[in-house]
Amino acid sequence: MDDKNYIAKRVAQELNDGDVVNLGIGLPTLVANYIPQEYEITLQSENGFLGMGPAAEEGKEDPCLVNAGGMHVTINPGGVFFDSADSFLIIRGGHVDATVLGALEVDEKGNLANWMIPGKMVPGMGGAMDLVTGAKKVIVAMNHTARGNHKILKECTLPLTAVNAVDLIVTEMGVMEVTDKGILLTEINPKYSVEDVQNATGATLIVPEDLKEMEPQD
Amino acid sequence: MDDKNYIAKRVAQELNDGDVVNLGIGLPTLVANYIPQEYEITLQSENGFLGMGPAAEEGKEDPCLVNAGGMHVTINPGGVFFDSADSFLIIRGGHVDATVLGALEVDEKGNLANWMIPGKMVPGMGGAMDLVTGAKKVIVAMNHTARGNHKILKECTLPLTAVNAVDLIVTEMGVMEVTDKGILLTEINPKYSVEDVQNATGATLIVPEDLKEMEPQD
Amino acid sequence: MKKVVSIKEAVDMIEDGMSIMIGGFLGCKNPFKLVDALVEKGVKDITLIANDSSFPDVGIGKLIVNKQVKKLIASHVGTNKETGRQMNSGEMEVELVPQGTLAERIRAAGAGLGGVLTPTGLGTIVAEGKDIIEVDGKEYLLEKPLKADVALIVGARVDKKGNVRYTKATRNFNPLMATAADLVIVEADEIVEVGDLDPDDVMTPGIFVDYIVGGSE
Amino acid sequence: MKKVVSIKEAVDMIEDGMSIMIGGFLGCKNPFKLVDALVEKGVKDITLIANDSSFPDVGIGKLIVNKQVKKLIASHVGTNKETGRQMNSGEMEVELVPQGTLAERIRAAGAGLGGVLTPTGLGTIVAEGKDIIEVDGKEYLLEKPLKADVALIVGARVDKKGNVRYTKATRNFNPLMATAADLVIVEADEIVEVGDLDPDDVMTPGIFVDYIVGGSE
Repeated sequence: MDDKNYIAKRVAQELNDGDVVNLGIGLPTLVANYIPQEYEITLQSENGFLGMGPAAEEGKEDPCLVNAGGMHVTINPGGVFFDSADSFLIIRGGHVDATVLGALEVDEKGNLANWMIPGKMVPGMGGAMDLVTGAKKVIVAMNHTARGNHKILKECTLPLTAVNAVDLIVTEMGVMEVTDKGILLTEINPKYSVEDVQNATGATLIVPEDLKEMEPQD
Repeated sequence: MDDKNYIAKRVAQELNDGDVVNLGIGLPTLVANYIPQEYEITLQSENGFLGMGPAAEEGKEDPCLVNAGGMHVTINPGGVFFDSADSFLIIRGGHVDATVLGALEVDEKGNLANWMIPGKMVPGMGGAMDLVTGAKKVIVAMNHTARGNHKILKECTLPLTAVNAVDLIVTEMGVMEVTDKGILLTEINPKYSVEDVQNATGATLIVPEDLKEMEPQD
Repeated sequence: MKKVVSIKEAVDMIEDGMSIMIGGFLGCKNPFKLVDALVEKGVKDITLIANDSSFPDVGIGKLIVNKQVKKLIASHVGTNKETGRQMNSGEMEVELVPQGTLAERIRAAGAGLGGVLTPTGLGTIVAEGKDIIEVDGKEYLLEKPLKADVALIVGARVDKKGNVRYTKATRNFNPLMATAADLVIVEADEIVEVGDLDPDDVMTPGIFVDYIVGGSE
Repeated sequence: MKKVVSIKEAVDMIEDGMSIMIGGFLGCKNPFKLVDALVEKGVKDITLIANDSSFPDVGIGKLIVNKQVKKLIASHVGTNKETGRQMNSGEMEVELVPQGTLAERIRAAGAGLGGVLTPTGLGTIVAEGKDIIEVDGKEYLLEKPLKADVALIVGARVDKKGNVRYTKATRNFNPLMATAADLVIVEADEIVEVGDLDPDDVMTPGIFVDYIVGGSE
């Protein structure tokens, strides 16, 4: 299993039956593939609906039904469409149980940067700032490093998306909780040693005695 | 024609084709009877719809369709139902062209009191405060005096509904504009002299040279 | 997740001292069965949030007459004389809120906003003790969000996921209240299967609704 | 009152330098015919308010490519490289607004509210130069209402009074923008007779709509 799917699979375990979840574009979208069949999870799409289903089959795309990334998707029975004000009432108002999104940088205060690299890439924040501010649980799902550079830092260097917002970080190396005392490594991919993970991290990890192993990445 | 209908008929002349209008309970409701047939006026009911039609015929009342006074009414073709937030978006947002409502007191600053008599009658303001704040034109339709007591004053004595909100006052005695300089009597019921109207008014009226006569009250 | 419960199961979740929002406008219409069950159970010391206190013998008016309400937050109480009597005697606290402000305060709570900046009420006793915020030279009253422990709403067609469609003038405060309470119970005229409501036709998404009770059928 | 007009009549009302809100989300969907007519007419120095700048060859993306936009207010511009280029070169001013804040600022303008108190953006560059208001010990950013000279929206079924019903994910910013502009023009997939839409099914009341143009039929 490649890193992306390994991460997505582990993130899916964080979701609870009945949750309302918003999945970001890219890797986070893969999380949907690993939600247990028996769970009733409602996916929110911030452009204006609940009950998002899988991608539309080729030839069956509906031009009036895309997700927040512009991809043609479907809606499940019991889904609901609404406008952007209602969509962000849901998001900002704390009615989304979990949001999963990528990051350029995360730091030990739970600060998150994922919307711009000054002078280089300024796509805009879209719905991300509202999502990480409003969702009950903010899960960052990403590769541990970017071409060898640390992404998990003592302090973010890029413009922030939100302050003190991240609850959990899931990478191909491990699972980390953001706590008042710093970043707590709760699970580790057995492929890596604690030292490996620490070396790939720009903040000092807190390593508990009962550090658990993630499922092997085969 | 009794005073109430005489007032209502005159108020109706203030409305323009295409206007969105909110009529208060009581006398203001009668205004609907005098709107020219060829006019397309949309009545707003603050409990949640546009396109209010006449009262429901006996035996045809719909328990799910009442106006803001709890009376069974109808909705015209092209009418729309919505929730209370949208209803007051329309009202507060300046999308109502005119609101017609009664008053306990009005003063020469355009201040209005119509929602409570301390210790005696405190029905609550309902939607009145929003209506007089948000509507483009606020028309007070009422009897000129209350059992001989002045209702049009130099300064309101009762708790206010809104400050500097009233544009026009229509009574059985005349039509008055609230201006920066005070209350301008623009039309007079030919039954009364200017002295009569002034005596019935607790503020000094500005009487223009070209004071017009209202239609006779027959 | 079983959302459809009996009236008794629903009312068992509601305890003395709770704040309860109840949809409706002059009894058009309250969740009558739930309200009657609250009257029967005798839940007391309620903080009741509603547009009005209805009529003495209709819907939530009965909660007032039955002295179950400690505090009422409403825009209009003139149609229920008992409200006025208890207010004047000091038996019940009454906070009168302009109707549009009431709607927007509830929405703000549901939407995670810090408050409402409204021109309504400026220069009146409604403004007393409240902050005034100036924006681009114009003054606005800062009105705070309003939430509750429970919201009891009433829908015309409700599917088993809790998606609600209202009818005609009964929509009023219901969709707003559904967003602003910890526990939301909808009384349904008709309970339908998931998929029976077109996703464009739903007015309150089921994620806001915790329980459904059958109503007038 | 004749509300149905031709695309040409509609676009004739739009002049250089106006602020224009345009509904849609990544081109799903803009009022394509109106936008194409704006491109053809070459209206310039537009302040464009929209969720995003679409793709270079889709809907409002073309207005950017055609250099008709002086200032863009949007939440996301990553799908149109030309937007980034003009932003970096200084040819076009871009104000990036969090999506929920953008929606709420437009709604506030439509609703006569003085602004929006949101936690979104606190501690980020979005907060720079803006007032922070404390409510019950929590901080909120004061974001100002956003209105426009013109709103161009797109509806699925529109009756001749201008009542609009949207379909699926195309609703997005359209209903909000309809409330916040001096001139509102809706491009309709289908124009129907007054009375053809159930009053419960209308999503934007016709009082907000000044003109209707036929769309994709």
